[in-house]
Amino acid sequence: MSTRLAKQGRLIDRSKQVEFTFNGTTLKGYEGDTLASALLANDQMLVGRSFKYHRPRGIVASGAEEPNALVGLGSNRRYEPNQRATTTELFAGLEAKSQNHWPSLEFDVGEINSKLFARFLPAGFYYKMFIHPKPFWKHVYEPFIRKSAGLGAAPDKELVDADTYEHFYFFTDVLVIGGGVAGLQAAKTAAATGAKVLVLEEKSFWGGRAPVDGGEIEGLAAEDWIAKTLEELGAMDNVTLRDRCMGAGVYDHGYVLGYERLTDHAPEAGGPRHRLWRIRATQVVTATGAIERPLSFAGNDVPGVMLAASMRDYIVNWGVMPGQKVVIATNNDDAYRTALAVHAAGGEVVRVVDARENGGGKLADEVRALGIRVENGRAIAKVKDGKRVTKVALCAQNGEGGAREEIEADAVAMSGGWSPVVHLWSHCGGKLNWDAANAHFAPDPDRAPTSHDGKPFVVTAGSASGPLGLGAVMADAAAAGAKAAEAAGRPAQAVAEIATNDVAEAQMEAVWFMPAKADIQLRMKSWLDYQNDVKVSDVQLAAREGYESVEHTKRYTTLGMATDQGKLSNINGLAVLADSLNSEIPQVGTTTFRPPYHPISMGAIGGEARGEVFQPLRRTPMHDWHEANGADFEPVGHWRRPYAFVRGGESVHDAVNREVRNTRENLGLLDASTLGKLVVKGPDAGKFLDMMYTNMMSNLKIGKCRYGLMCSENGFLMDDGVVARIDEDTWLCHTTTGGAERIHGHMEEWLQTEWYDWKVYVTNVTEQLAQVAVVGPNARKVLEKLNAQAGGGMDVSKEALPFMEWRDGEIGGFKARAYRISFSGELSYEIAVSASEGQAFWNALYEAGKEFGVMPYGTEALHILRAEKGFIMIGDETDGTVIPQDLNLQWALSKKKEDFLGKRAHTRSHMADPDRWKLVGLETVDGSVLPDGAYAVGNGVNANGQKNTIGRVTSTYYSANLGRGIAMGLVKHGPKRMGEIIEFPGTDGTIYKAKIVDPVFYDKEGEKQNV
Amino acid sequence: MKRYSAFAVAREALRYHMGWERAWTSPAPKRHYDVIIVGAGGHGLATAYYLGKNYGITNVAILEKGWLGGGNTGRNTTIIRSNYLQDPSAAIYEKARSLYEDMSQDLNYNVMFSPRGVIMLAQTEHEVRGYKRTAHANALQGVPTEWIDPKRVKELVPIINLEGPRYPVLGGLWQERGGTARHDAVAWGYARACSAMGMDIIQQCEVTGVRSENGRVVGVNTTKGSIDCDKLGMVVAGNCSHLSDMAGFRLPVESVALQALVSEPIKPCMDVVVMANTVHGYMSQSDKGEMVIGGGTDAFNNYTQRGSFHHIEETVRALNETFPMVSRLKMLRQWGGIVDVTGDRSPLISKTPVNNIFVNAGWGTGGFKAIPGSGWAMAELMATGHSPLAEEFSMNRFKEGKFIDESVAAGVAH
Amino acid sequence: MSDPVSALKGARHAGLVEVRETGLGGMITLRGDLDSDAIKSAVKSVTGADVPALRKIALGDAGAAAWMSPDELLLLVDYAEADAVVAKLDEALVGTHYMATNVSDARACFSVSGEAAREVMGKLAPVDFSAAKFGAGDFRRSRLAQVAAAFWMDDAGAFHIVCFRSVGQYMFDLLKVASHPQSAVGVY
Amino acid sequence: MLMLHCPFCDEYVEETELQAGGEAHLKRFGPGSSDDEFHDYLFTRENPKGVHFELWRHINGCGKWFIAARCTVTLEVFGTYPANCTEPPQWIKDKISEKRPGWTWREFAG
Repeated sequence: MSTRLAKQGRLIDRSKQVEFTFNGTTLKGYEGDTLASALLANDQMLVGRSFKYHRPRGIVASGAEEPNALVGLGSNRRYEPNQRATTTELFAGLEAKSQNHWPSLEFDVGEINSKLFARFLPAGFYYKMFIHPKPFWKHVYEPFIRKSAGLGAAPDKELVDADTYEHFYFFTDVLVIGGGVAGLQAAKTAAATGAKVLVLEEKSFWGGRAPVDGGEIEGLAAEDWIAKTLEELGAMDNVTLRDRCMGAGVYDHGYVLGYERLTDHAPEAGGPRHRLWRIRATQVVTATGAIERPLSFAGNDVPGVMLAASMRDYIVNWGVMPGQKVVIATNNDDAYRTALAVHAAGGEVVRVVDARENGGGKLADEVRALGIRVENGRAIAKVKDGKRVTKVALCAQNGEGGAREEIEADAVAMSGGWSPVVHLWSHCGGKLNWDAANAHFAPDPDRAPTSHDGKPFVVTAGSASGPLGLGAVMADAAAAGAKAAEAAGRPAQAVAEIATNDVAEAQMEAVWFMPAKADIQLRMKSWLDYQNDVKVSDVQLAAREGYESVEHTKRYTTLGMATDQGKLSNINGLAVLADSLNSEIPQVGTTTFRPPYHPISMGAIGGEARGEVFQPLRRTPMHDWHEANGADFEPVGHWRRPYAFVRGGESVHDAVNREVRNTRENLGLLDASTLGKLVVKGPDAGKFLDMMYTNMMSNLKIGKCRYGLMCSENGFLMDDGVVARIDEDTWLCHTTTGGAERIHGHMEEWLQTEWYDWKVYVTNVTEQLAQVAVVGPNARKVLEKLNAQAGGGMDVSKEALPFMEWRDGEIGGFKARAYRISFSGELSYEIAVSASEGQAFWNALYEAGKEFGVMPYGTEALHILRAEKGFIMIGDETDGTVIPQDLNLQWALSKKKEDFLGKRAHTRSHMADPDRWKLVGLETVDGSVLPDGAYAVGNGVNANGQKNTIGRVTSTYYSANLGRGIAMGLVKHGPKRMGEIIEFPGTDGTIYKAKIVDPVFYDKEGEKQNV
Repeated sequence: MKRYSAFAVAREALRYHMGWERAWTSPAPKRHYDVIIVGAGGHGLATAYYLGKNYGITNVAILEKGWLGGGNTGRNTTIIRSNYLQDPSAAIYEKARSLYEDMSQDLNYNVMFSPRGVIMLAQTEHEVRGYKRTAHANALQGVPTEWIDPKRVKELVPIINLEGPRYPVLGGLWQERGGTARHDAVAWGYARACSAMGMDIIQQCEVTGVRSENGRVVGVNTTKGSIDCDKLGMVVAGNCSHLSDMAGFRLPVESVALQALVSEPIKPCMDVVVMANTVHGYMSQSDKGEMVIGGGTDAFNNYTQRGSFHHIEETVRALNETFPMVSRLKMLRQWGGIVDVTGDRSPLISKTPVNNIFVNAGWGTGGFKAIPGSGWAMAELMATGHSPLAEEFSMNRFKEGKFIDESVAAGVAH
Repeated sequence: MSDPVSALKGARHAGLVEVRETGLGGMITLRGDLDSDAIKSAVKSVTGADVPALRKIALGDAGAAAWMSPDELLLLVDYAEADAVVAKLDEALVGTHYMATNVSDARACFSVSGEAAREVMGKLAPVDFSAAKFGAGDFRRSRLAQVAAAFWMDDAGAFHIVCFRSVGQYMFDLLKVASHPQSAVGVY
Repeated sequence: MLMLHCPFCDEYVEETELQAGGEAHLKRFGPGSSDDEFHDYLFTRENPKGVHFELWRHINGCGKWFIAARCTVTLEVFGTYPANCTEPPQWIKDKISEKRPGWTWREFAG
C-alpha cells in the first residue's frame, strides 16, 4: 500500500490541495507534487503497460529517467502523449490517461504476449518470422505489429496546437547545466571571477538530491546552504538563474539548447508554452548529477519495485511512502539511506539484502542499530509476478537462485550503483573512461569536446564527473567552476576548500546478475529495459548470434531505444553483453549519446514560426489591391503573385482566358514588381557583364535594351532578362522573379572571389521599384491620356521611345522609367515607379484605362501570352539541364567574346552532341491541349527495358486567342522535323498526337509589338 | 545455415533459444581473395551477395573498419521509392525496389519491406508540373506512379493539413509500391547470406593502403594485415575520397552531414510515407510508432556525424505546419550521418583509372532505397565489366557534361 | 502627384514593447572606398556625419551614416531629400569608383521601444543584446527569424530595424508575436 | 552549429547568418583549357579529412565572401580571411602548422 505520510514532503504545500484525474477517476494531491508522487499517494501502483509484452508497469524512478510512468496528458488541443509522470508538475484539473493497453489498464488483452508468448518472442524474433507467405507482411503481420506497438495515442488527426512557442538567443561566458549543489557551487565559483554565468535547472526546484541525502555544507544543512547560495547568486548582476529549463543538447562551437517549460504546470496561464534557448557559451559546465541503476533480478519490473534513491525522494520530497513493507536490495551503501528514510517515516524495512559478501559500512551499521535485518551476500531471486509486489524470494547472491526464502513485502527498493549523467558531455564528442571500482563510465577530462578554437569547452562538475560523496562532489564542482571561468578568459583563482560532513562509505561492488549465476528462467524474467521489454536473456541471445557490437545488440534487442534512451538500462545491458562475449565493458564500448537529453516538444523546436509567421511572405506594393480584386494567388518563392484575377461567377480557367484575350484585344496590366532589378556600375561593369551574360552587353548603347542569357559555369541556362544601359558605366539588369537574390549573389560571388580587382558595384534595387507592364493595343493610349491629364510627360510615341529602348521621365505626374519591351508580343511598356507610389500609379493606370478596356492579368495569362509568341520561360523550358543551344538561342551566344561563364562547358562532348533535344512548337492534331510534362516516345526500349523517348513537352496551354492547344517542347532533331507527327502517351492511356511546328504561334512577323 | 521460420522460433523457444547459431561468422582474413569489397554497409554487402548469387564468385572478403551496417545503412530514414525522373535513376531505383519486394524470402531474413506507399506532395504550380512530368516519365520507365488530387492525399494522410496558410496541397505523386524497410535488417540479412556462401566479413578491419602494380591493384594493407585480391570494390560512402586517395585517383565527391530525427512512439496515425519538398519535410511512421523525419544536409564538408541544428528546426517547423498535430509530439532523438555527394547529386557505379578497382559511391541522401539495385549493378560491373544499370553512372559523365540531375522536377533525393 | 506610402502605413502594436512602423525615411546605399577623403567629405556634406566605425551608426545634423560593409554605407536622410542627396553625391564623387542609389522605397522601418526591447530582439536575432555587447550607436546586420535585417539602438534604448519592404508585414507580425505581454524573459 | 569570425565585421557570427560556398582557392579554367583541367576545376574536390579551406559568405550581414581554414574532423577553425586572394596568407599557414604539423592541402603546406 502506497500512502501519503502525515509528515515530510518538503516540496508540497499541504494547504493547497489539487484535484486531478487519472483514467477518468478524480484524485487529490498537493501543490508541489509531481503527477508521479500524487499517483503514488493515491496508491496507484499500476501506471502503464510495456511495449512488447504489455506487462504491468509501475513508477520506477523520480526524475527524467523514468521509463514506465508515461501518460497521455491534457485533452483536445492541449493533449500530448508520452508525458513522464515524474517530471509533470501537478496542477488543478490535470487530466492524465495511462497508455498502451486495451481495453483497460487493469485488464489488458495484450498481456497475453507476456503470459503465453513471451518465450516465443525473444529479441529479434521478427527478423526470423513472418517471412512467408510474402503478402502477409504488409497485409497481416505488419498492421498487427503496428497496432500493438506505439505508446500513447496519437493526437487527433485534425488537432491544431492551442499553444505558442518561442526561441531566445543568449550568450554567456559560462553555462552551468544543473542546479544541484554541484551546479550552484560551480556557478558561484565561476561568477566570483566576474564571468557572465547562466544556470539551468530542469526541475521547478533547486538543489537536486542533496536535501534528500542529507549532509552539511559549510556548516549548514544542505537545504539551508542551497537557499543561501541561491540568494547570493540571485543578487549578482552577472548571474542568471533559470528553473524549469533543461539543458537539452550540446552542439559544436558552444551551441547549447535550453528547453524552458513555461506553462506546462499552468496550461491556462497564457504566453508561450515552451521557450527554446539557443545559447552560445564559451564554456559549459555539466553538473548533471548521476542516475541510479536498477539491479537485474527476476521480476524487477513488477510495480512497486523502485530505485532506492527514488523511494527516498518520494518520502522526503513529497511525503509519500511507496510501500509499508519494504525490501531493499543493494550493492552499495547509498541504499541504506533509503532504509533510514523508510524507517524514519514509519515504514517497515523487512529486509536489506546486500549482495556484497562483506556488506556495507557506517550507514549499514546505523541501519542495523535500528533493528533492521541486514543480510550480506544475499540477493533477490525473484519478485512474484503481478500488478504489485506481494512476495519476494531471497537467495544467496553467489548462486543460481536456489534455496529461496520467501517473504512478504509490498515494495522493493533497489540500487545497482550510480552512473554519472554523461549525455551532455558526450553529445559533442566528449570521451569516457570506464571506472571499474564504481562500475560506471565517467568523463575523461583529457578528451573533452573541443570548440572552434580547438580547446575544450565542456567541464563536468560534481557527481557528473564520477565522485559521489558530498565532499568530493563539492570540491569537484568548485574546481570545475574555476576551470570554466578561466577557460572563458577570466582570471585564474585558487579554489578554497569547502567544508562538508560526509559519511565514509564502503566500496560498492558491481552486480550485473542477481543472483550471480541466475539460471535461464530467471534471466528471462530479469528486465534491463523496462519500456521496450528487453531482458538479460535477450542481450545474451544477441551476443550468441553474433550481434557483438554494442550498436548491433542495441538495435537487435531495442535495448536503450525507448523514450528514456537507456538511461536506466545502458550500463546493465553493456555489462551483460561484455559477460556474454567474455570481454570487458570498456572493450565492448558504449553507444553514442544523441541529443536531446530527454525529449523536447516539436512545438518548441519550430518556435514562433507558425501561422502568419511560418515563413516570410513577400508582398508587392500592389498586393492589397490584388487581394481585394479577386486575385487567385500562387506562391513564387516567398512571393505571392496573382495567378489570375477571378471575377464573380467565373472559374479560374475562364478568368485566364478572358485576361489573355483582353490583353491582345484591349489593354492588360501586369504587376511585374517581383522581377529582379540589379544595378551594375563601375569602370569594369561592361567587361563584367560580358562574362556574366552569354551575349555582349558592353557594346549596348545608352538608352537601349537587350535581352540577355545567363549560364552557369557548368553551361546550363540559369536566368534571363532584359538589360538596359543607363549611362557610361551603369547597366540595369532584369532577372526572373526567383532570380533577384540568386543572381545578385552569383554576381557578388564572382566579383569577390574571382575578379576581385575589377571595379564593379552591384546593388539590388528590386524592391525600390514597383513595375507595371502596360500591355496591349491600347497601351500607348492610356499612357498618353495619363500624361494629358497631368499636363505633360514623357513622349511615349513610337519615334520617341522605340521598341527595345528606355527613357526616364514623368508619366501621369509619376517619376518613372519606361522600357519598351514586350514579353507578350503586344505593344508593351514596362514602367517602373518608386515602390511607395506603386499602388497610386496602378490606380491611375486602372482608372485611366477603363475607357480602353483595361483588365489586370496574372501569371498564367503572362505564360500563355509568351507561349503564343514562342518565348521561353526560365523554369519551364529550362530545368537546370538545358543549354541555350537546346532552345535555338545560338544567336545569343557571342562568338566575338573569348570567354563567358558557360562557354568552356558548352564544348564538352555531350553538350555539343547533335542528338540533343531542341525546342520546337507542338500542335495536337485535334486541337486539344497536350498534357503537361508528357514525353514523346520513339521506337523500342533501352538496355534497361525502358521505352525510348525522343522528346518532351515543356509548356502547354489552351490559347484562347487561337482557340486551340499550343505547346512547346524539346524534341530530338526537332527543328529538322517540322510537320512530322509524334506521339505523347498520357498517363491515362490516351496517346496524344502532335505535329512539330514553329514555336511562334501568333504574329509570326512580330508586327504587333513594334507599332 | 539454419533457416529462419516461425517453426524454428517455436522449436528454439522450447530450449530457451540456446540453439541459435551465429548469423555470420567472424573469421580472420585469408591471404588472398578473388574480390575484396571495402565497406560492409548495405551497398558493399549487397555487392558481395550478388557476386556470389549471380556470378558464383564467393571467394570474397568484405572489409569493414567499424561494424557491419554501422554507417549510413543504420542511420537513414528507410524510405524506398523509385519515382525518379531521369531514366538511369528510375532504372536502378526500380530494380532496387523490385528486389526489396522479395528480399525477405530471398535472404530468409525478414527485412520488413513494407510497401505502404510514398506520396510526394505538390505545393506549388511548379511542383505540380514537375511531378506530372515525373508521372509521364515513370509510365514509360515501367515504374507505376500516379498523380493524385488533394482529396485522395487527405484519405491517405489523415493528419495532413491540406489548406496550409502558405502552401495549400495541390496534389501529389503517389507510388503505391514504395515504402520502407527495416534498415539494420537489410545489412544483417545480406551479411548472414554472404557468410552462408562462405564469404568472409571482416569487421574492425580498416584499410590503410592500396597496393598497385603496373596500373593494377594487387591488394590492400589493413589493420589486420596485408590481403591480396584480384579485384577491389570500394563501397565506403562518405569515406570514398579518403580511400581513392590511397589508390591514387580522385573522385568528384564531397562529404557532408545529413540529419534525421524521430519522435517518441505513438499509436499508428500515418501509414504512408510523405515527402513535402517545398517546405523540406519528410516523414513516415515506423512500425514501432516513432515518426521518422528526414532533415537537410549541411553545405560544408564534415566528418563528425553531427549536423547543424538549424536544419532540424527548418524541418520541424515545416512539419508543424503541414501536419499540425506533430507540434504536440516530442523529438526523442536526432542524429547525423556523413553522406557523399557528387557534382550532380547522382551516384557513381564506375570503373576507375585503376583498371581492376571499381567504385560505388556518391549516393548522397538517397542510398538506402538503392541498396539491392546498387549491389546488383556493381556486382555485374565487377564480374563482367559491363552493366546497363550502371552505365550512365560512370564517373566519366562529368567530363562529358552528361549529368543525371534529379533536382529538375523539384524531386530531391531522399 | 500622389503621397508616397510606406509598406505598413505606420502600423503600431503595444505589448511587452511598443512596435511601430516608422514610415518612409530617406535611405541611400553608398558604395565606395570608405577610407577615401572623397567619400568622407561627401558623407559629411550630405548627412553632417562622419564615416562610421565598424558596426556603428554615426549621427549628423542632416542625417546619419551606418556601416553596412567594408565598402558600403547606408545614409539616412529626409525622405523627400533622397534623390537630391544622390545627385549631390554624384556630383561630389564624380571621377571616383562609387555607387550611390536611392533605396528609400525598398525598405520597411520599425522601432521597438520599451524596457523589454533587448529581449524582444533577442528572440529573433542570433545576436548578443546584453548591455555590455550592444549599446546606443551600435549597428548590426543580421537576420530576424527568417529575413535579413539591419538594426541599431538609439540613445533612448529603442531599436530601429530596417528590412526589405516586401517582408514588412512579416516583420511586424514577428515583432508582435515576440512581444506577447506574457512572454517576458526577464534576463536584461 | 558553427560560429565563424567574419573578418570584415570583426565579429563571431553563427552559421545561420552565413552561406557556405564550397572549396576555396579554385583556379578557374575557361575556354582553351583541357577537358581534364576543366573537369577538375568544376568537380574534383579535396574533400579532406582534416584541414580544409572553404568559402563562406556573410549573407545575413555584410554580404562579403571570406575563406575559413577549418578541420573537417573536429570543426576547429584555424582562422578566416577575405576571399580576395589566390592562396592562404602566411599567418594562417603558420597557425595551422602549429596545430596540425605536417599538414598539406592541394599545393599548399605548412
